Amino acid sequence: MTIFKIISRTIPFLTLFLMGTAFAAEHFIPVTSYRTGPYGVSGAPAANGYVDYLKMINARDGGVAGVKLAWEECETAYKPDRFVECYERLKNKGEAGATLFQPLGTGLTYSVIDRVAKDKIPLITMGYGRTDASDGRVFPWVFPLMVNYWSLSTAKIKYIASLEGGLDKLKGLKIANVYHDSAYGKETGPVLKKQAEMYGFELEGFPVAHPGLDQKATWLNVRRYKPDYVILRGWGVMNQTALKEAARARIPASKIVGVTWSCSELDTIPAGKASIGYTCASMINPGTHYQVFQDIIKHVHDAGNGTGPLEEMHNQQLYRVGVLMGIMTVEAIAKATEKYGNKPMSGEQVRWGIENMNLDDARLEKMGIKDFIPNFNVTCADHEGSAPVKFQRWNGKAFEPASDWVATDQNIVRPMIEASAAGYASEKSIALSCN
Amino acid sequence: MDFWFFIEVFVGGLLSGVMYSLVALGFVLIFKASGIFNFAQGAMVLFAALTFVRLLEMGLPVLLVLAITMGVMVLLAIAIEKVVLRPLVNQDLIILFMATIGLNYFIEGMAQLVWDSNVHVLDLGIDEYVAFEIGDAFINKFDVWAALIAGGLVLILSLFFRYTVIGRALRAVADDHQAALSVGIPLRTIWIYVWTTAGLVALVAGIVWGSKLGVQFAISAVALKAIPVLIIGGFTSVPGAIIGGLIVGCGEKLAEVYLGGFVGGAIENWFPYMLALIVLMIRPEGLFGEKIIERV
Amino acid sequence: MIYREAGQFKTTYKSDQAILPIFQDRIAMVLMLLFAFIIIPIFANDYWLGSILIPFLALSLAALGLNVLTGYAGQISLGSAAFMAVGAFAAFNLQVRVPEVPFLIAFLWGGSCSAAVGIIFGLPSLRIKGFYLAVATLAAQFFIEWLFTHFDWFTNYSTSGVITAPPMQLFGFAIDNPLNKYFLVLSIVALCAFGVRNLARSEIGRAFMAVRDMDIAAEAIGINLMKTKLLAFGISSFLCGLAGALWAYVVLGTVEPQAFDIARSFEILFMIVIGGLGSVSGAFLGAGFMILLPILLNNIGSVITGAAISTETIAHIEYMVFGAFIIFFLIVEPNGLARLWQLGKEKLRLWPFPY
Amino acid sequence: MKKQNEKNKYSQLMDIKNVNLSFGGLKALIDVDLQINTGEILAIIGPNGAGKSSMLNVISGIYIPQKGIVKWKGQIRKKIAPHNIARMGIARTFQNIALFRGMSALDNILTGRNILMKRNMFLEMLYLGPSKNQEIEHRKKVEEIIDFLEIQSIRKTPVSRLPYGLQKRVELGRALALEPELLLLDEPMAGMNVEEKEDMCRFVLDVNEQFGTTIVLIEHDMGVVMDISDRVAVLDYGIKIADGTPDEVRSEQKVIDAYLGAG
Repeated sequence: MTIFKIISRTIPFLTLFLMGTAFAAEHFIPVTSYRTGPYGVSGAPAANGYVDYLKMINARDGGVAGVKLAWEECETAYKPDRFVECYERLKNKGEAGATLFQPLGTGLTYSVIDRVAKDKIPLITMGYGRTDASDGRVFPWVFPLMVNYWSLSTAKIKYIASLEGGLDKLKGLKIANVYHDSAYGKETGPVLKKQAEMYGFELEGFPVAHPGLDQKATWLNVRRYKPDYVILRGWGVMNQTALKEAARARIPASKIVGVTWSCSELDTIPAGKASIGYTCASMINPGTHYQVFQDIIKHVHDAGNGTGPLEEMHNQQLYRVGVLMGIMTVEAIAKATEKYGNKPMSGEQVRWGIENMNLDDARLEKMGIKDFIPNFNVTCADHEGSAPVKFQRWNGKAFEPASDWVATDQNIVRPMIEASAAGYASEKSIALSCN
Repeated sequence: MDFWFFIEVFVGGLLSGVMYSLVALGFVLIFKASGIFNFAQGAMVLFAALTFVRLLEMGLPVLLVLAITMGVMVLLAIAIEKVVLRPLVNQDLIILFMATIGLNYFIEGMAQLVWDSNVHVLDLGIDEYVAFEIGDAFINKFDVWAALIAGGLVLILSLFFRYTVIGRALRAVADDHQAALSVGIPLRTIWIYVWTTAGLVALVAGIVWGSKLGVQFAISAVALKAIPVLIIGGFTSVPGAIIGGLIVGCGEKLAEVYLGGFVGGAIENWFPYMLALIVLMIRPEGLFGEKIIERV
Repeated sequence: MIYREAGQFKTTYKSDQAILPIFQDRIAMVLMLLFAFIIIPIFANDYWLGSILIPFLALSLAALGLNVLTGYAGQISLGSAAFMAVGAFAAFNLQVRVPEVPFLIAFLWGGSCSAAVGIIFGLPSLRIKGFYLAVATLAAQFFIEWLFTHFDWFTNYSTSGVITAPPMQLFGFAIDNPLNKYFLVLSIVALCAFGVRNLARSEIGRAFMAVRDMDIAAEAIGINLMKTKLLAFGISSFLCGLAGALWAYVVLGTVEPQAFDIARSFEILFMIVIGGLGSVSGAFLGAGFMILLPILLNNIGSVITGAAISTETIAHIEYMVFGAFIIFFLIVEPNGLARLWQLGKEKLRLWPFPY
Repeated sequence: MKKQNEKNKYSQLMDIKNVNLSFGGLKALIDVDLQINTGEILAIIGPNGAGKSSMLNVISGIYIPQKGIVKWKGQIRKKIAPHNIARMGIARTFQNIALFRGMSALDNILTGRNILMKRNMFLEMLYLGPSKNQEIEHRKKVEEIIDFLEIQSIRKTPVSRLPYGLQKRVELGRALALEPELLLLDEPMAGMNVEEKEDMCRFVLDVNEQFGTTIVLIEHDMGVVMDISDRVAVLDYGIKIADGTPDEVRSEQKVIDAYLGAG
């Protein structure tokens, strides 16, 4: 029974874990991932990218400011309760405690929002999470960096407009919003409605029952609606099925615009030629020609300790998103050390780091990610930084840029966010503040 | 237009119904012969499909791959009989049901451990985007193929049950364990046969669903789609699985398209169960299930 | 020698009918309660209280609820999570609409609503039996999940469909840290367990078991099947609803309908079967198994990841080990951990003179 | 329990007039008349498929005859829900044992007392006051039955572990727990060895004497039937071919033919 061998081998470690270990002087980074279950497909490459980047930093720079990075991975299976367990298990590890968490899931984020405020550990949620947390005055510990759901949605409409030749051309267009019938899927409803009113286009929502293995009915409905454009707000196996059914319903892929989480090879490849010409919004630029990837190959994969297979880097958008997560984590820590000195950073210090990140071209150049991501900066009030969005087109083999960096429309989003956040603040009786 | 649209929805429903039947068949086989509700059927579909596609990716010829995969499923069946069923022989059915739950976790883990948890494209060489046009309705070629495969499978199975020794043996067991034993059919071999057959059905289902969704963990979820089919068709009837599938497929599509709008859509998950429930209220043993007789 | 009933003569039926007729069992129970209420709070850290013990207790309660229905009354249900959801959302909505209501009342309200829903979906049980009945409950599962995801009223129009439980006040005393949350959950669960145990050994319990074991005979001795089954559904769903409320308020603090999906229902069913059908301790043992084992495996995993094995492999091995354990236990003792425990006691009773 | 003799002020507990019962085409009972006199032991015999069990189910009210009337204590009996039969004072045992396998002998018999108990969910949950007292008081009654059937030693044993004979005894106990006026026994001695049968006979007679319970039993063992029953009714192919004291029936030509014919 090898199981028992493993167990017996690990009892000592286990007791250590129960007693609480003695820590080396390292920045401790909890890595919560989901590699199993129906979403494991998406979770694994992201986690691999994240960890590969951390490995690379240790190998290339010997950590941040001379202090090594240490991390521990914890399987959440994309379930809030499992994530909370991981969070509680890892939050006090490391000499200065956990630096920051990246839940990688909206439901997961919600389950710790109150906890991080109490434990003073920042939460980075890039492209997902609680939208109105972008208001840093109400949510000092939560950072939906770059783009939240609503901002992204405004960018999408702008992109469609650009295809049509200007926002004024939106008038009278019919746009179908095909979404995963869940909290996540429904979230952009309000902002889309608002835009529909503003620009005078017609909007119709089409929910897809989870997990969306068979969407014939939905797409027949979409076809009957005869939309000019389809917004695909899917997740997991739903996306590729959607693309296929769309093709069967004779809706050209070029008319379908996906969101960040419908924007990976996992969605396009299985759909085969049905997805050629499909565009989707992303926080990053496609391709792996950036310095950072060369470094990962050189210092991690060539050294033979890549977390996943190397191909992932080239054919997994989510791997590259994972790298982006790593970049943000490390940058936040780096910024914090500038202020607090070269020692393991605590959550509180890292929070300052995130809030004072300034990703201008010079900085991005230095990090080897120039043009991989746009430059943006976070302030105490604006925890999003409202970075512009890159639209990518699937050409049948790879994603290629389909647009320039498209700015989001904060005039629409910001008021909505502040209103929503204010509601939360009064409910929890939080005093708006920017220290 | 709207008439043709209705036709399209209707036929589309029938065709996806057949897809559900494919999965339901696996359940029926095992339940018919041993009264066990095999919770692990979904996992078996996943495992079979993964094995098939991964071997294919290694560049082996299709037929060889098919043969190997079948072999694997046989081995799996034997292993299950030896390790799980034999120690639990003549336990309550609920216990065996539970065992299959354990089995489910194990196979799911194993499938992804041995192969991997990525999405794999499985191309049967059928162009999915060609459709026969009847009036204004598109009837998708791929779906028709799937339907044909399923139909063929059912035909083979019924012939198998009717005309082969093993088939008759299975029927005997289904009717009465004691009787089967008394005419000298060892229950263990029977079980191996049953689980093998179920495994092969799982393979077919896996291939068809896999080429539709891409082979990945999520296809183990098709099992949930099969349950209402079983209920309506009856746990013990092979043709029932098909009819049930058609009813469910049709019902849910029509409901989604024509009723969904009124309640905000996405009713496909629960509608089949409500449908099944209605059927049960009228016929507690399903349309084709054997009548439950209680003697006082 | 320690565990002996010899010499304990029951002189009255009263003492023989007592909840724990054997002296040592009473001692053990007292010690266990002491342990749960005093020792654990003293020694356990927030991690153990907050993210292991509290979820464990909450799910034990759900398992207890299902055990009333499936274990005692013999009606299989795959909708437990849905009933939990009803409890959680009903409690939440009551407090949102009527803020004055103290949360304990809200919990009871949640339980009651869940009970009502349970009875409605239990109606088919009068006609449908066995696995076929499971469908009725599956219908409940999917329908209710859909209902809560789909109609924003239930989530009080929160943009993301996630509800956040209002803070809990008990007699002006805030329940906000793991410790007093633990006490709250523990007291509720202990109370329910006590109630179910009593129910099981009195008239209603016997009626349940009669229906489970031989419904025709039960009818022949005058037991009304309909009333009995519906009562079972009611009590069971009440407990599940209560557990759901605890899950939303105490365990996570925020909850979305997806937290009560079909997977959760199955999880709860597995708990009672692995733990032992028709026994109170079974619910707890099963919950322990289903909750602690994966976490334990994950801990072990995260420790040996350092070695050559990749995290992904570990994750899959966890799955396999978990499945293997279930089968292993079924083979060792088909009637669940509770029965295993009983056998242990019987052995102990003879010890040290087995013959 | 002894008081029952006074309760039975009817000389005829049940009066069944030309009852017809058929399942689809198959006629189970044809124009059968049968009286059940208070306090007697009536045996219904006949070859297999003669309609004995059907008769029993008509008496107990599970089957409603298509034709004919059933009088219970002088009133014509309407259709009744199965669970109300027991409340009418009719208890029964089953041909193939129908005990609650998951419970101990004690609990099985206690369950028989359920209809005599008051239901109060909350008190039962707390095991308080009336609920507790009724448990104890009914336990006393049950102990009387246990003593009567001489099964003290197996009180706490799960019935599934008991030998066949004892299971039959427990089932009898469960029926007695209802304190019935009419007790229906469906082949109480089937598959028993000689001394088990003797015990069972004794119990049947004692029940009849001590509690004054009227007993209707179906039995194949002629010896037993002739020994214990006051009256014997013989069915053959759904028709009552004889009815009288054991001796009368024994000498009845039709009966002899029927039995010779049957085997």
